[in-house]
Amino acid sequence: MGAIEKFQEVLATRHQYAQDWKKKHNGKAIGWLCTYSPVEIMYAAGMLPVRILGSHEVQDVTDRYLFPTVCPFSRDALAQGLKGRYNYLDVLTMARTCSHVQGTFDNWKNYVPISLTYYIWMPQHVASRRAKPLLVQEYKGFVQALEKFTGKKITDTDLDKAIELYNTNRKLMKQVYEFRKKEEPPITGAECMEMVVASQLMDIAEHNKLLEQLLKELPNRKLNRNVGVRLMMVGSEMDDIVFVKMMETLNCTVVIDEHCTGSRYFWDEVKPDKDHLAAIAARYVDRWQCPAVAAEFKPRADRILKHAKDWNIQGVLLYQQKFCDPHEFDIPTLLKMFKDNNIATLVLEFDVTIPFGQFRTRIEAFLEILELELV
Amino acid sequence: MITAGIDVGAKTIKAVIVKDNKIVARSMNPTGFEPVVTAEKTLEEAVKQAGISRNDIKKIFSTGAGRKSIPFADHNVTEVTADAKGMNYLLPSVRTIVDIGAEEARGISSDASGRVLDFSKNDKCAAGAGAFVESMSRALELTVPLMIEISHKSTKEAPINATCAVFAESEVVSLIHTKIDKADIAHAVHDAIASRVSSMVRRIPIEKDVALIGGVANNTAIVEAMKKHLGVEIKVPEKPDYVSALGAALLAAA
Amino acid sequence: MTTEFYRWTENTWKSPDIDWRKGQTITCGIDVGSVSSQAVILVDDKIYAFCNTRTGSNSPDSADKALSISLKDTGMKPEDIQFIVGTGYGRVNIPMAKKAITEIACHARGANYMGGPSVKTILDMGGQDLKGIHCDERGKVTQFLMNDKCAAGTGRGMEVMAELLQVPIVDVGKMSLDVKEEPEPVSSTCVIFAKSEAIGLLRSGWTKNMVLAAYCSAMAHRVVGLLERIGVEKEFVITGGIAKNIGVVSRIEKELGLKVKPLSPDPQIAGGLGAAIFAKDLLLKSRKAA
Amino acid sequence: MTTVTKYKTAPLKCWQKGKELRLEAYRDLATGHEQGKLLVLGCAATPYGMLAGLGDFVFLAGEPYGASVAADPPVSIPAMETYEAKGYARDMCGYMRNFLGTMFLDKYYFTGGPFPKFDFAWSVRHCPAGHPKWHQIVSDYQGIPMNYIDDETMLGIDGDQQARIDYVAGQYLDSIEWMEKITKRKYDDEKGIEAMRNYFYNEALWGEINLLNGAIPAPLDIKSMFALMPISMLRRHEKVATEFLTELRDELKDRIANKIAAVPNERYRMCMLTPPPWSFLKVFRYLENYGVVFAGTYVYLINSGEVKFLYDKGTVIPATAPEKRPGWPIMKNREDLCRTVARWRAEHPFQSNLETRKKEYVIMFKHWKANAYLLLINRGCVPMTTSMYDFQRDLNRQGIPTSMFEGNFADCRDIDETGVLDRLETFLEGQGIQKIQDL
Repeated sequence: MGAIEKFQEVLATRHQYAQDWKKKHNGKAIGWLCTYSPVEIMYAAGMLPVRILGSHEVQDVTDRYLFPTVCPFSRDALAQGLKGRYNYLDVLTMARTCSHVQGTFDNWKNYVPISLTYYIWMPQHVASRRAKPLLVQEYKGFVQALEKFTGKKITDTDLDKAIELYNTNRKLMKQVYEFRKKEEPPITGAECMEMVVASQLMDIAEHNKLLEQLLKELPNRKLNRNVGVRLMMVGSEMDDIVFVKMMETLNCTVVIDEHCTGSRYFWDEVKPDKDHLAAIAARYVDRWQCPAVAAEFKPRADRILKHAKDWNIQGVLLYQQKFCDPHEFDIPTLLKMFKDNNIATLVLEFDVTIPFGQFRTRIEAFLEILELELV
Repeated sequence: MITAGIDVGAKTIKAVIVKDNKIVARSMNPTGFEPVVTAEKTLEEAVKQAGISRNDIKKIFSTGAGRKSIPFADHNVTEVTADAKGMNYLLPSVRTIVDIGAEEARGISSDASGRVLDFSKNDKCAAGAGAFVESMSRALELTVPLMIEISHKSTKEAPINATCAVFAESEVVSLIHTKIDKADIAHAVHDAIASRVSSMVRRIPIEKDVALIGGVANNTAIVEAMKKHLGVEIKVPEKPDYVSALGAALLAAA
Repeated sequence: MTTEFYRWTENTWKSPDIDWRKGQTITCGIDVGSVSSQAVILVDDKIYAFCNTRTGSNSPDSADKALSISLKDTGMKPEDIQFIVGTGYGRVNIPMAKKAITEIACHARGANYMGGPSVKTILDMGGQDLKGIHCDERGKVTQFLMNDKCAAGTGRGMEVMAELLQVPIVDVGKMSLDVKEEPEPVSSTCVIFAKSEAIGLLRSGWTKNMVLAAYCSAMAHRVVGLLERIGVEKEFVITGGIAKNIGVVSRIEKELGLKVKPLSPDPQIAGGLGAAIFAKDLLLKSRKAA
Repeated sequence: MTTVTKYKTAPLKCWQKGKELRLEAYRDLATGHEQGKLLVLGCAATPYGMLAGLGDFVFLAGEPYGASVAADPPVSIPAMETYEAKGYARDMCGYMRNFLGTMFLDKYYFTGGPFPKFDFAWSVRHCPAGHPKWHQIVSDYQGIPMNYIDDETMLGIDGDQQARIDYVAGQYLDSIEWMEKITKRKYDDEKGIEAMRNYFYNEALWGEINLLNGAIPAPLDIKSMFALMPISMLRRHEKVATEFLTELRDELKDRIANKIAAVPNERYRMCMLTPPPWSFLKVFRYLENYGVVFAGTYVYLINSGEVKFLYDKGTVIPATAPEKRPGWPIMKNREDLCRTVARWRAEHPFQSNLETRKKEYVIMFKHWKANAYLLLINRGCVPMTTSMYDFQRDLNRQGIPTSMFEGNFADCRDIDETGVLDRLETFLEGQGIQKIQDL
């Protein structure tokens, strides 16, 4: 079975995968809600870190917990908990970020059975020199809580191993992204998204093996499809793979992305340091920031523009989860930046489920702007 | 003692006359543009039906959206209070009432005596109300009864993601354009409403028995869908559209 | 039998002075929208015939209907048409079309043909969509914005009003301007709520004209809101059914402080016309290739 | 038929003076520069007294300004539409949209004149993503420097509390250096400490004033409370605020002693958790027809006010200034100042976590002798609404009736007024409360 097929299989059977992992390793699973949660520490604790995501189905169970203008992702994620689909989780954690997903965490804590919840008080003033020392302290508390829960000490060797594995994972995924620079990328945007989402659900060691296999496959992988317009996807949380697949049937290919089930999640590596927690803290304070954390627009904008140029894109799909105010803050700035650089943009707003007909029309019209030449 | 209740709704006006705790007459007319005239007419019809004279009526209570516009009413009560009272008379075992009118839906939780404990309503959105069915039936080019009928024959799930009635209408149109079976679309429409309504009703504690009232309660497809979404049996009293008027009449007797 | 007030008059037109048999290129654009469908036949680069009819609940039939009406007593048969492009909601379901192009590109191209190269901003007010479109002097789209979430301020909403007030939709605009003073716009353009709001106003003694005025200005205001998000560049045209509603158009002009450039022969065929022009481009391209 | 007790009532003596003080603060912003004062933009939770170390200044908190604009739809609507035309989303902070709208229009609400150009923006990040990003937009637009403190320490949540206080104190210390750099002024520790002493003292005074409304009949109606609150929100570092708030407190005590009511036919008491929809204050007048009086709203008890909750006793008392608290140092230099501010913030009810907050809501309900809570699902503020349903369930579980409606505290277009009034009528009917005239 090809690596990508394996990723797809894990995505389709994610809950089964986690439960099998628990049996096989006689271990515990820890669910995390935001990409600022330090997966390295969870893994070092001998647990399977599982990112909690939605299922993109119409649901009517969250309205009594989350008010109407909470972002659909936070809503969909909570729905999974309320429906008992994550009952196998032993621990729930989240690093402090936005109020929307905070609502998911708080309600999960109160209304979904779970053995332990731990809230990591991520400092939000990441530009301040005071942030790192504090985050180290916060991590110490997290480590103690996990040690107490598992009854197993988290040693430096454990942390070394975890950091090593996650850094490898990041390196390998970046190598895969390199292939997307080719004129005919051997991997589609949807497949890449499947790869990254899988990395948030799987045992990272296993995911690394699959990445090595994928990197062997890619050089002679042929997709009998028309590349069409080279697109970049920029925005908030986004794991609606069905949508990306639909989009890529319309004569375009997503060749690079900037969102939290893509590059923004994994791009930065941990710089090893004898103080392991300090090294991890540095990674999350200096990482590619989500607008929910960093107040400043520019650093993110600059990194996005560099990617856009390096991957030689023709257009940008700029999207947000409906009601995601942190991203709504950045969008006007980003729009201006792309305009100043003559990069066409299409803005879309995502909900738990989306009206395919209308989105299809918007995307086709957008692609026509880029490709339809008049005689 | 004889009392009357008048429910002035967005679409129809209903009157119920109660004599010594027994229903003796019911009548209904489309609201039209002159609710007062229609209310007068509707009450007169009920009076005839009951074989009494207007002066025999000791008290008249009005309810419904236009409850305050009825000059000959002695007093007015909100639909929520009236629903709870009327329901308690018809089916005393009911603790949760779902009332779906033309433009408004409510969830009401009441005690054994028919007193309101808590309620929720849909905010500024007709998606979870009767009007939704009608605009969809137009998009489907079917009469409402036919739409209900075929909806029961549906075999496949069809997605209607939009919550706004008109927006959903365009989804229905594009579903039609993508050749999805009308039966499945009709089913999806009812499912969409039920999903909206149960979402709203879940804001109050849902205790058995649960009853569905209001004009839409005559729509068997919605009753089915509501069962599915709330996961409970749903009772529908006979003449579900008269419950508010009945409650008002009973309150007038109290 | 109740009269359906929302029904606007379906129309068809034929050029008296073109002999299509002499044409080098005979192409056609079919626009199957959510409410109306148009077929436009282009002979060389002149409009030869078009029709404007109501969309049924199935695209292929609506497309057939539009095409056959426009071909009626021209002697032209579908197979005489050398290239057909489909557009609009139903574009993916038009069997006889060789290619589908979105209504956004087609409206811009059609507006450019009717309004000339100076047209830079197009407002398409269709059955369920509102589109603000920017294009260059060749009618190529450079940017567009669409309403989502709700169909407020679209043709469909206007139909509901006409039906509610029992006013033939073609008279709505005229009547809405026949008021002593401009009333406050209705607070909600959402069709369902505007409807109950309108009923309330009528009950409180407003005349039909005043209600229509209030609704038209609310609609104009919403549309201008959309336009301001993408900016209005001269010259500015309106396509789609509502373009024929003087009540809305004049209020949009007032809010923007800008005159709308009229489109002839018919602003409602812009999509179909644009499709027919694209069809011609594609036909010539394929001939070159051959 | 219910009989309605009639209390005597009288207008507030210090009302005019209060109104003056409030407008003065806003007007100073227009003339501040001519008076050689620094103009600083911040938010309601900024410990702006610290700015005094730089010399005279005028401080604007974006929230009360946004609220003032929002309360005036003819100004608010065009402002918000201008903001939306710039591509900003309609579902973001309602206060911010009104603020930015008038900034883009260059129309300062209180004078109609040009919008003030600030020297810098300095705020705390008590609203996730919100205020620093809001100020980032202003900073880009006006070309002014900005800085902020992440002070949302939420004591009681997992982790090392002391480290968080160090983190916050450290940021304050850094930002003083930063201010010296950007203003090229020397920071006078003494002045900063003095102003913060006033700040703490007045904040406690405002808290005490809120608590006085626990008396039956309530001496102060909520609309007056809202109107006077900006004095404490914008000027609590000044002695004039001390004078006024003392006068107000004493007058209220006097009203209580003489049973002078804010609402003469008071017979049903309610309280709120959040600000009201500012364009819809008439809802309170409407409810007075039912004999409903609002004793207060939790948010202004702990925002621009401070009180001390005795959780074990289930009671609440006025707060004492930090330096008077056992074990707290007397502030001598900027280090002391920053540590005190950080610790004061950390232990302030403003920072209470969810579970503690639930306790506080119940305590206030009892203290205000209320019959029900009015809850607002506020489309204009995510953080204030995130846990609203959870709060509602918790209150109901303890037998506290709640009436909830959806709206927006700063966007009149988001409120269905008739719908809300209908809801309230229905709720009160369920509570056996009818319009007075119907009795």
